[in-house]
Amino acid sequence: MFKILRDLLRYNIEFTIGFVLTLAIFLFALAHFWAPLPAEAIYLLPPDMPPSAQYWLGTTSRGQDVLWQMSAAIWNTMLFGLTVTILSRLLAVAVGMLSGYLGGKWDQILMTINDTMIALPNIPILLLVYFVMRDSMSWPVLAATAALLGWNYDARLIRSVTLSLRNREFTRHAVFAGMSVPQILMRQHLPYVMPVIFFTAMNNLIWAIGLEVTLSVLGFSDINRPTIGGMIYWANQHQAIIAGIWWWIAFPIIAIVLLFLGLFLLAISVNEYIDPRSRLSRMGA
Amino acid sequence: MNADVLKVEGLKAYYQMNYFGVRREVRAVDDVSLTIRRNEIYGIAGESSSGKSSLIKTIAGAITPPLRVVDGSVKFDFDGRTLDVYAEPQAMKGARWQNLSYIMQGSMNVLNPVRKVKHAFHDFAFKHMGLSERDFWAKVEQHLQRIGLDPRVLESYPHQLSGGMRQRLTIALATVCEPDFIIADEPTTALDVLVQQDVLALIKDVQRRMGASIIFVTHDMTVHAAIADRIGIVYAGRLVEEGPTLDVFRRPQHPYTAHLIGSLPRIGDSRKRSALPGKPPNLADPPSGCRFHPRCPLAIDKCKTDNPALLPRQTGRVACWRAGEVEAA
Amino acid sequence: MSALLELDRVNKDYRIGGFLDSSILHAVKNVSFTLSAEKPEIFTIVGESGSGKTTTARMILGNETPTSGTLRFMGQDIAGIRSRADRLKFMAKAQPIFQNPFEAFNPLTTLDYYLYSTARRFLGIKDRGGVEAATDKALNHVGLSLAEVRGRYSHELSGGQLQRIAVARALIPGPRLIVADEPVSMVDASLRMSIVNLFRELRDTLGVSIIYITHDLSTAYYISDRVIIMHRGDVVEAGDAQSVLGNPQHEYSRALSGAVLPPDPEEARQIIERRMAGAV
Amino acid sequence: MDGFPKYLLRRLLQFFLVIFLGVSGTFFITKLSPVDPVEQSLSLMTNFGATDPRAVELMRQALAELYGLQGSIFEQYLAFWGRVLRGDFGPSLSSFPTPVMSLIMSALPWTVGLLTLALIITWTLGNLLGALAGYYRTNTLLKLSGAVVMALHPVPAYIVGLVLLLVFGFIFPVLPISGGAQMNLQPGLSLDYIRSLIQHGTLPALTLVLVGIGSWFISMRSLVSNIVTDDHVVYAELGGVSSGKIFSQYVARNALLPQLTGLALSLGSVFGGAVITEFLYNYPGVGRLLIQGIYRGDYSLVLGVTTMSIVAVAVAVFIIDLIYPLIDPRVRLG
Amino acid sequence: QDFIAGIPRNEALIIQGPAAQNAEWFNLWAPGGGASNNGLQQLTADTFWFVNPEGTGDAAWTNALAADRPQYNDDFTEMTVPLKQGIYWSDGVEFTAEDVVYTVETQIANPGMNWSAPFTINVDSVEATDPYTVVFNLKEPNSRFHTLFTVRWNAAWIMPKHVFETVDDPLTYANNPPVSLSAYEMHSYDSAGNWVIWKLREDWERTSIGMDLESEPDVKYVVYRNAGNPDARVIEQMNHNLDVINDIAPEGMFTIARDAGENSAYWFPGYPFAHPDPTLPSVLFNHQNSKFQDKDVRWALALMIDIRAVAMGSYRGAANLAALSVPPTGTAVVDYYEPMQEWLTSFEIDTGARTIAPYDPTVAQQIAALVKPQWGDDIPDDPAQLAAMFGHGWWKQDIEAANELLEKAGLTKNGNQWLLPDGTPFTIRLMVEGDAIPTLARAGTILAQQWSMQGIQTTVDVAGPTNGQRLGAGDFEAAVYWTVETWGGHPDLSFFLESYHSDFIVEPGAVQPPRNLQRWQDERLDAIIEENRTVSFDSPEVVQLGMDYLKLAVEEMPFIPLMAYNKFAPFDTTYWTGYPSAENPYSASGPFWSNTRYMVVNLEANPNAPGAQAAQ
Ligand SMILES: Nc1ncnc2c1ncn2[C@@H]1O[C@H](COP(=O)(O)OP(=O)(O)OP(=O)(O)O)[C@@H](O)[C@H]1O
Ligand SMILES: Nc1ncnc2c1ncn2[C@@H]1O[C@H](COP(=O)(O)OP(=O)(O)OP(=O)(O)O)[C@@H](O)[C@H]1O
Ligand SMILES: [Mg+2]
Ligand SMILES: [Mg+2]
Ligand code: NI
Repeated sequence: MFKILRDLLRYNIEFTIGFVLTLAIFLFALAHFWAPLPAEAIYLLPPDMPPSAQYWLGTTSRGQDVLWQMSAAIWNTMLFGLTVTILSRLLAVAVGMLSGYLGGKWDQILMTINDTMIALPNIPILLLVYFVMRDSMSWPVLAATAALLGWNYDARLIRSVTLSLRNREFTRHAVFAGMSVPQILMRQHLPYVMPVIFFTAMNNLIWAIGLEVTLSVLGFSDINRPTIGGMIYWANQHQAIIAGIWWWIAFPIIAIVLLFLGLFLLAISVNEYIDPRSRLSRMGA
Repeated sequence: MNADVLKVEGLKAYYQMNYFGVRREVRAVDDVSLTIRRNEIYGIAGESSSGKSSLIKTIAGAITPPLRVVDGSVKFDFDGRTLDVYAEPQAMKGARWQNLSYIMQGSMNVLNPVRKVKHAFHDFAFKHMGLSERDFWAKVEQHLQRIGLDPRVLESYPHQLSGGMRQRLTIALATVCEPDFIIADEPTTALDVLVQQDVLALIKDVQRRMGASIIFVTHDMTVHAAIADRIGIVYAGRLVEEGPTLDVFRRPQHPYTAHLIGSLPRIGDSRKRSALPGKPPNLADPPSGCRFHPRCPLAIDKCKTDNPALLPRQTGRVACWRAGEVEAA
Repeated sequence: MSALLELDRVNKDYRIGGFLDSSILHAVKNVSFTLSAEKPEIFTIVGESGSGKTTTARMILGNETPTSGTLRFMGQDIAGIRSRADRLKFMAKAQPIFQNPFEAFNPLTTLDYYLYSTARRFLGIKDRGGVEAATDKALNHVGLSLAEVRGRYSHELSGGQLQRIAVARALIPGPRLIVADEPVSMVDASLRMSIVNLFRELRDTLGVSIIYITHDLSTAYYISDRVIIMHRGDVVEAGDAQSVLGNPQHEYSRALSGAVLPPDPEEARQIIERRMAGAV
Repeated sequence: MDGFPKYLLRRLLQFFLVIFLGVSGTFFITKLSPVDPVEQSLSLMTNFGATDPRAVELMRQALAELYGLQGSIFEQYLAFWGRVLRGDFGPSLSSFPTPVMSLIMSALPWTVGLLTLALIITWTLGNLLGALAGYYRTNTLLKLSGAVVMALHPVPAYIVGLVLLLVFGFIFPVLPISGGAQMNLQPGLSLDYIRSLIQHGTLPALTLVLVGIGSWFISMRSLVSNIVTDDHVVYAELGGVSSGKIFSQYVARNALLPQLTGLALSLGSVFGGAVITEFLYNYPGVGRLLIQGIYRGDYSLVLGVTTMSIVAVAVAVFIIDLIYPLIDPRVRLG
Repeated sequence: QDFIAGIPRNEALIIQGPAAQNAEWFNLWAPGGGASNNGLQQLTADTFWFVNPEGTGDAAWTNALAADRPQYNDDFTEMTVPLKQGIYWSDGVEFTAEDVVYTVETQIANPGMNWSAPFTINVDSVEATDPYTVVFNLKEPNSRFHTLFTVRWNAAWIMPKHVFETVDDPLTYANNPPVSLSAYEMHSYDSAGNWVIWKLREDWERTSIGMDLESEPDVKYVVYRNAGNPDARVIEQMNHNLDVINDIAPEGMFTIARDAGENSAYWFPGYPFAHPDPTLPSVLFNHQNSKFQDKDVRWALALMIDIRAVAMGSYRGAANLAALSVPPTGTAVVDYYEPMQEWLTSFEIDTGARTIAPYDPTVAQQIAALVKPQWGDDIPDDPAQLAAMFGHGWWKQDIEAANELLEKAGLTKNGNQWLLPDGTPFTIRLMVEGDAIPTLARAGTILAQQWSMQGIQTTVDVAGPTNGQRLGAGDFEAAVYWTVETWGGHPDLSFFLESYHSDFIVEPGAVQPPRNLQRWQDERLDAIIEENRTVSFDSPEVVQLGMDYLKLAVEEMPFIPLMAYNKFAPFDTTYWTGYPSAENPYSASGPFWSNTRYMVVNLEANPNAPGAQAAQ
């Protein structure tokens, strides 16, 4: 594992850039644990200070240091986004692979559920769930709900990959080698599905972050927890863009863009690494 | 006019991989020289993975990384115009399909699955023929008919056609411009014997009518027997023997060739035939000296250290320290 | 005499086409034959492309259910095998070998995984040592050893080696029947011989019956005990190899054996010349 | 019965099942929600005026009766389906007694117009750029535009919209920033009205395009980079086919087919509206209607909009499933 | 190109309105959710009386359709209303007492209509004794019956009998186009709900508002347009496309003042700009929650608050503080705040360890000092002026006293965490609405921080659209919301106080009628309410009873009043001048309030407006 990482870093410039970007942002986000002031604290600093030597990224209209707000916000938003992504990937992989491999009745049942989920409009459902849950709508619950809404299209993609794998000779061979369905799916098919998982994970992560922001903008967020959406929400409440407090919004967005680019570069290079086609052609048969 | 259409000299093409710290070099084509004459069918035979396809791809200028030409040259001579495949890529591009066409390995899959067959003809051939649309299609239909295909196949999608039909179509596509030179990789593998025969007859017929030269690869010795004028035997990336088909079959000079010919079964003859002992050589780390020596029944110490050159012998050429001592089994 | 495998008027229809132009394709029509349990043999199915060879093989392996007719393996109706336990029992006795050795192994899985998995599941061996011993024994049958295979991936071995590993894997559960669908069509003549010779050996030393599917009539002649020739789903001719291939009766069989190119340039050339004069 | 009719029947069954499950799910979620439409109307009526507690109680009863919210949840559920099957979503609760259908119908043209246009532009542009970037990997200009698209991709729609609003509404006030058309302009096919529609639609559409282009770009790029190594592409290159032709006919064309499914799905979801963009630009579409409905506890309206959206997506998926074999000759229905 | 097709910009007043969901609906008497706030009630509806929430004394009262103040009999079972003559509906039909009778009777007959319930409960019969006199016979004595017809925000509007008579069901009738009883009538509307345009009636003089005017109003058209989100509103005003903004964040207001100061006007000419609504944002405690049943706990929480920080955080200091439980606006300032300063200053509480006087009358000066660096000259030095801007005073933050109070109430401190008498940690979930009332959400976060810092872990809970519901059902621990609203222009507190009677308090979980959302219950309070019912609306005793209530509320601290609900409502003066202000509070500024009509007819065209010269 460590050797792979070292090789990737040494021989793949895309991976290196992606790795450095992601790591930098991760460390930056991690730093909030050592922030000088608690992230929720307000009005402890002079508000509306533009970026300066003292406040590198300025302060918000709520008297918070944008730098440390961002640090905590990225952490929380990523936590949310990754939770959604991982949960929904698990669902998508499980449903997509089972559906594609088992076929027949199972396929029909699973795909009907899947299509139903595709057809459900996300935002209204989320808002309704939000209403239903009220106080108990903590971020993990929200993440779980979002994950439930965010796996379906990808499950279809995964299904189509599995469907084509199902008739490959090595799958039949595996059956006659006595492998069980989980063994076949996990060991034989998963590596082929991996690129799809990686790719959709990127989009899903962005979708989840977007969802968090959307809900926040619409006023549905836990305002006690700094998140990217929360920062935008508060900036919005203080009409920061109009009032010229651009640093309140610009820096978090830049951070998100950098993080995304980092993750994207990581995803494509890791993808190349695990994609059997390109790896085989590069490694030679 | 030069009698040789193709001149390959000292060609070395390696799969060079340097990925994630793993360095590998597969010497798939290692110092191959050969010439092909006008109006000749030249067959290349050899073991699986011996580098046949790599050689022919290199000749066709159809290489993609990691395959790289390390040394040597490939020169065509079309109507007195010499064309170096690797020195003049632009001119090469212009010559494609006009002078030189290619039938890829697995040609069942080379047609765009979502477009009708006719578009392939238009894309590949139209600009070379200098004809009006109408004349062009008339010509194409005529050509298809001549090789036994109903012109209606033009309106089909590839998947609607059987493997044999698709194989014929690619042959039609490769020959419709009447090129001087055709390169074919396993044009008949995976066809059943009846269709295979048709296709071979077709290739031979087309070649004869157009006076074209063909270089083709297959591991199926009977196919070589049927249509090749000369054959070259490849072992572990090297040309080990070359000569007129009949001579090679009747009097193989190289022990590997001898084995290859000898292992062919035949209906009505169920004597036991043995397979080559040992493992195929690893092209990333080929054996020293003569690459065949670990499996060679005649190997002597010299074979282990010294690499025999491909030297003229009677009607052909052979690379073996003990050439001529083999008896066809 | 009890039967190892018995096909009784087996039919398989496929529905093909799409939207508006669907039609029925009779892939296999009324195929019947029996393999004896006492006398292991190499039973060859030859025929042109699309004649139903693979479909027949798939039905024998229980991967496809016949539209009508019955297939019995050691007295049991193959189509009636439902539960996983029964299926495993069946698979222990009937094993396949696939056409393309490179395709038959997942390039991302080590080869030994297939072997170990087979040993564990079908022999019920749990401890690693036992599994390895069983695997090694099977590999020895095909002239390989575990040491050569352990931890390696398919792209690290030659096609012939892979095909032999596939055979070794099929041998682990101690099958009575091996169904080999075009096991040699992708490899060169020499490798072809090594695999075909191996089949012969298996029949003789281990008493395994082999259904050998090919379109290569020369090797069919070379190793078969019995042959059937299929044409568009029908069995057009059946009998012992020498007589069916050496002296075909049916028009199609004759055409087929007539089309076989002999490994001799002069004869082969004549056939092609004839063909050119005739058909093209 | 078998073959295509059988397939059609099975597919049709699934189609109805999807709608049934989706709509039922939404129905029960709305019923679980604590926002009570009667209380919402009541608070609107009493917020600034009469609050005699006895009167409030009386009003509560009257409204409950008026809105027809009596009966067990199951009875309401049956009644709901009874109406829906007749193409009627009942009266809106926040705009009683106006039928939900007429509210949706007046919002739908706006949303569908804006979103369809934006979607088609997004899809075309995203796929074109993605395909070009996947095929001509070394072109600097394409790399650059790819980078821009990728950088825009993670930026939330709200921010993109806000920045556009600021730039084109304030810094260079060249475009209207609110509403669907100029005030007091007679709707119709007049030049003025159409120009006004375009002007008002530009910023929302641009927002949608900028936000949406990224995911098409990414998926197209990866599809294309898989296809360029396919045999038929390699062969066309060897055949001396011009690179423009290879790009359009051998690469992009094949890669586009799977993207059509995505397009169909997105077209279906057009009926759900673009909440954030409509919200930001005050665009009188379904998204805004829906949010209002949710806020006011108008579950008839929410159910109406979601049902429309669910049906639209289901229809889109159904249609694309049916016609896919016609578009992609490789696929056959089984 | 005109901003509004076909309407000269300098004849139109553009006001921020809400988006109408049901734009085709103009029936003001049925809950149709139509364009009622888009000018319909502000510009076309009329009823007997108006109270100017900003006014004081008699000047705050306007007789609209009624010719005189309400006349009750002695036991308040009969109310007689003389009507003005010469008032016509916009379709030319004369307005008479029959319209009033019809309005009441129709609504009683149709439960579900907006004023049906209060009529049903109160009115035994109503008759027109002559075309210009209406007599209401009440089912039981009610000294405040006339308030049903008295507009603060809205009231029971009179229906056009001749129109509704002809329809089958007044509940499902869209009333489109509406006939108008006031000076403006409908011109056109957007079926997508984004705007409605009203135009001055030809016969504007034949309306209650018109007949008092000296000259024809300058504003010929009133455009209610939904101008989008707060940022868009600011942009639109700076682009001169929106004359009246209803409400934006303080920062938006500051931006306008900074970037467009020369052509905008505000309630105060400079900082703090804002107009205080007669509503009172407070911290509500759910009295049915055991945590808050001890008044010492409530007082402790109040004393933990540094109100300056709350003012800074929620309103950037631009808050009008309220120590008393009525909004410090309109007449409440002269009737209650000023007279009660002395009492407040001497008010003492017993912390268990000592008695303290918690009131700090200098808070206004302190806040002024805080904002002075930024706003400089806008901030006067005169304490009286400062009191008008920032309020009179508030409770001084006194952590020590708060701790003593908590200990007195049986709480204990464990490290930096207060424990309830039962040993569990004292935590608070503080509910705020969030998006629709952003300043209160902002206040909530600061309160939460202050309490948390003192060892009472407080989290802010954004309820959004469920806020009203949850407040009503008592599904909250504490909340920041307004629970007290007054006439503004009249000292009578029955407007909210009536519903504070303990008779109306419901079980936990059941829906509490509006106003007493904290479910405060006190016999002394009931006594005050009952007495207030028996005195007449204009009686001087009303103020005395009001003070009794205020003192009780200070003592009990049932909820912590914070400040008036300050609204930032900037006006664009490019086209119109003469907007109401603190100097000249002839009308409230909120464009949703029906009083806005007085502003509309009093605006003057700006002679320097673009295109104004050309038009002359
Ligand atoms: N893309 C590749 N990357 C690395 N090594 C390769 C690649 N393609 C082929 N090789 C290696 O190059 C050698 C020659 O392969 P080639 O395909 O030329 O053989 P061949 O003689 O055509 O075999 P076959 O009869 O199986 O077609 C083999 O060892 C093969 O493993
Ligand atoms: N799953 C299927 N659905 C529809 N048709 C099928 C299916 N499988 C096979 N067929 C058709 O059935 C016929 C027999 O196919 P089969 O694969 O058994 O032939 P084969 O003799 O093995 O041919 P080959 O030599 O090409 O492998 C063919 O026409 C084939 O197209
Ligand atoms: Mg090859
Ligand atoms: Mg087959
Ligand atoms: Ni073959």
